[in-house]
Amino acid sequence: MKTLDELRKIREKSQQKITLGESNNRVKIVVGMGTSGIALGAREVMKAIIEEVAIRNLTDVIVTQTGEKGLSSMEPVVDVIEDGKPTITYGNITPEKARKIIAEHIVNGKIVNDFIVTMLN
Amino acid sequence: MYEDILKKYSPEKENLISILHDIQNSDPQNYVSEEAVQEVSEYLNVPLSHIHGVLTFYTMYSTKPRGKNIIRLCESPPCFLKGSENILKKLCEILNVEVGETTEDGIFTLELCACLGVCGNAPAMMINEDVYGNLTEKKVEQIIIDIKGRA
Amino acid sequence: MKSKSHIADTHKYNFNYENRVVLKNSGIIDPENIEEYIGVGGYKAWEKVLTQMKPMEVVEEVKVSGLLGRGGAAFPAGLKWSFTAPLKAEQKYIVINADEGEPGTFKDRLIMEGDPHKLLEGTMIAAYAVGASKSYIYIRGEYTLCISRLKKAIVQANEYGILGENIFDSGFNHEIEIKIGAGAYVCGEETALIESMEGNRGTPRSKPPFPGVEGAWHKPTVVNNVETIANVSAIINNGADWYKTLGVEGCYGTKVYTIMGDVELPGLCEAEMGTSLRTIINKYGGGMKNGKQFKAALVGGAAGVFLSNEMLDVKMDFNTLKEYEAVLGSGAILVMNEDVDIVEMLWSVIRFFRHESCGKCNPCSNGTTVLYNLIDKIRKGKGKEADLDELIRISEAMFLTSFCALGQSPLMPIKSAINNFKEDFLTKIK
Amino acid sequence: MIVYLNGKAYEAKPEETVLQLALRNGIYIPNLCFHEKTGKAAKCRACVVEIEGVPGLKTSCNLPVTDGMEVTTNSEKVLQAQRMVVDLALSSGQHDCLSCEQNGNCELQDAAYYLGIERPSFQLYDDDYEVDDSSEFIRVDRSRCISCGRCVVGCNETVVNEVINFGNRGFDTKIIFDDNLVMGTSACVQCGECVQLCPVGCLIDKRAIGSGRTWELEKVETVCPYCGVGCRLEVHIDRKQDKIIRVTGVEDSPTNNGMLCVKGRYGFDFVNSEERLTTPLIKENGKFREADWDEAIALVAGKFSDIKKEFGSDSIAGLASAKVTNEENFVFQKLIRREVGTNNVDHCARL
Repeated sequence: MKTLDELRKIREKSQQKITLGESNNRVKIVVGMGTSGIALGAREVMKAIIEEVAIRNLTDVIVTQTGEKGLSSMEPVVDVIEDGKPTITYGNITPEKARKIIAEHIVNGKIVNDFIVTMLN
Repeated sequence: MYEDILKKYSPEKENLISILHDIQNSDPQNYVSEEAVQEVSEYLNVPLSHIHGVLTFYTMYSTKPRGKNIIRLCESPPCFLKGSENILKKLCEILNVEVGETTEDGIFTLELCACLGVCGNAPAMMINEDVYGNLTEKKVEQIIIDIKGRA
Repeated sequence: MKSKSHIADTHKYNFNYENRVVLKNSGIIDPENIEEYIGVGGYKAWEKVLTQMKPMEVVEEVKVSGLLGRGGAAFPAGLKWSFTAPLKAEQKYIVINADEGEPGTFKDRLIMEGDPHKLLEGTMIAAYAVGASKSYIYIRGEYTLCISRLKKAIVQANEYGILGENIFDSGFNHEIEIKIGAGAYVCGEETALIESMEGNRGTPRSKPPFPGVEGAWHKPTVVNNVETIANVSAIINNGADWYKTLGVEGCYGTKVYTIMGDVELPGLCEAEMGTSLRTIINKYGGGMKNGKQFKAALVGGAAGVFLSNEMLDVKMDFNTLKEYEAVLGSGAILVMNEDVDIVEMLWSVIRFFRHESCGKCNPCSNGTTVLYNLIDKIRKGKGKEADLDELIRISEAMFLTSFCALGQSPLMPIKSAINNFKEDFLTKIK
Repeated sequence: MIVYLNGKAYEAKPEETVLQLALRNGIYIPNLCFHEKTGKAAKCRACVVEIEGVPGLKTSCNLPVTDGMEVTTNSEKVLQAQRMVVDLALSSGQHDCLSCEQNGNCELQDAAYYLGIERPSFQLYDDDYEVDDSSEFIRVDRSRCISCGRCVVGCNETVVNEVINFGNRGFDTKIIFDDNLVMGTSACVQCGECVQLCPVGCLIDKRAIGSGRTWELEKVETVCPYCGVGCRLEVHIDRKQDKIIRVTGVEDSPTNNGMLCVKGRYGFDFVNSEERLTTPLIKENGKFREADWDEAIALVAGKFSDIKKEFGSDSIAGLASAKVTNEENFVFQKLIRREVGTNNVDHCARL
């Protein structure tokens, strides 16, 4: 049970979390886990990302899920969010592609052009 | 026999549809048996004929034993446009069944269904609770092989 | 896929986030984490109505916004609420129609999977407005992910005290329960849905009495579609005047159009009411797949219309389409290219109706079978030209006499297919 | 309140529907699913009419009358729609009137006749329905079912036996018994309410089949001879054979409202039974001989008087049959109490 004040505090706090503001996380990876995404392998993609992050011991990376953006033909979809940089949305991701994104984009800071669906400031 | 399911619900008719879902899901042959109908009828104090009427109205239920895995291929216009008929042909061929039938090994029952709401990835089908999209003849063959391997 | 490189080159698929109202958070926040919803301003509108507004003010705000029901019938939501709100009854209900079954429609699924709390918030506001202490969300059984996400969301909302007894000391109590369908298109009809919720065969009831006066368990019941309700929190937060800046005169706000078929990028877009078919296909659907020519679009699902290229620039909103004897329905847009045979598509549409007719009334259950037999004959090359008139004559009689909208629906696709694509039929007949 | 039907004014009762008003005034509107007892189902859709100022057509069976309402029941638009609706119903099954028991008493036949439909326009019937002959008194021929729902409402809400419901969906909708059993093994008690409500030849009195055309039978109203409830019934008699063909309940009877039990409706075989006694018999030297009533009554009265004189009134007791009416029972207890002089009187209280 929360009071209205507590609710407002949660609102402020989580607002910052989404933009990575105060947290120690450098990168947020978001996997689209709607029915279409899952139907085309989002669960496997999510698994691969979590594994890869663990193997590489990337402590400043947080992995979460979201629903569908609506571009069914590009599922599974993965967002990479970094503070101060455009949010990159990758599409048609497979576990292999996901590992490549971690290796190139997350670790080396090189955006994987071939998989990009859109880039948003 | 079904007490564990029944006791989760208050004995009111409004719970009938959920109860029937649970009973069907708990049955290895994916159907609602006569014994179950009898027990539900007594628990909810609802006539047998009412339960049978409900069971046969909704397409997700079966009053006959089915396979372990229910394949429900969408045949609605968006999937039809994207070639669901060919997928159906392929499924019938590799499973060696007609629509509504269960494979000899009891692993699959092939059914058709109305729109599953994944039309952006048509043609689509559901196997049990999992949705599969952008189906091709090759892809369904692989899906069937994979599930058979797990069976 | 040829298209991929094209997209990657520009790095710009238009997700259209800036125009989104109901899908603002879907695909962005974690739907299983209430704090993320709260973080993007969620439950602000709920706080506002509880602390600053009287129920009738909420009804009024929604009424003024002109919000139309998004289930297909486009009935003004505020007006619907205003029938039930003043009624004195020991119990009233809100029922959310999440039985999205119109072929080609998956907007409600995205809302429920991607932003379940938005639906809950809208539901609670509706409940507060009409004075309902209990709401039901009726979800089709096939939408398993929606069911589990909404169940989680309800548990979280209860834990946070957003739902439950005496919410934030306002004295208002509310409970939300999920009801599950089991495979029946007709349950999208509000009275059939109520029957199903009560544990019966999902066949429609006579109207009047309308559910707003006598609905679930004979109590006043407001039935709203998911997309309709998903608009409510934004209207409360930003006001009816803001809402009316979106869309076109008489049809305000955005519409979620689902776009599929022979386009490069099938999926869904939320755009202002009145966006043209051409824009939807080209801007959001990525254009025609493999450079093929556009031939037809089935708009509004199976109960919709086959539109030809003459309609590409017509505004896609409820009122404008009505002027053209067309419908927007659920907003589903199935695009067909030059290779598609409309006879085959109509056959598929009629087969759908035959399968989904509930069997309650005679003209629909027998009529859909007669229609199917006729179109099947034409499809197999055994038809004659008079059969086309017969299709229209029978579906017109069904329109006039059927119990509910299901039996009235085949007329639209049949008439539009035959009128706009007669050549396809004549080729089969020859 | 005044309601106009085809331009003519009629006085309407506030609670009634347009169909009720029309039928009450002898204006026929085709209708297949409506029945006073099972109510306004609005399922068959044959009763559509036009209302001035209202777009489209409305079913009259569930349309309440309003003051000044102008109803048209016979415009070309209405008749055309009714024709299609009835044609569809007629096309949906095997409605071959020639051999149908319901011929002459069939509401579908009446509607088709009124609308001038000679034969069904569509071929919808596929003959995979088997006639269910499993029960004692009722034949179920689903090929003639038009899914009007009267039997379902009758079974569940009027007699509350809760045996019949609809099964399946759409065109395949059919009536089912219990968990889809044949009628004979279901919990059906053969009260025959469904038969009485069926507007067509789907539910039929089995023993009446082929034994007499409805228009050749004389209908005689009487009171049920079984228990003391006093259900009013109508006996359908073939005078040529002097035989009861069927029994139906009288719909406007306040005692039974058309309902009967299995005995009242089907237990009439005793009437023509070979074993039925129609003359009194007197046993002499261990053998029965026929007698007339005067002789028999005189003999019994004499014997009773002797017994009463010798052993006292209380040595005699009277036991009446539950088959007789209350009035007859009253007379009987008077006889025992006043003439015999004892309170030893009872009633078998069951059949």
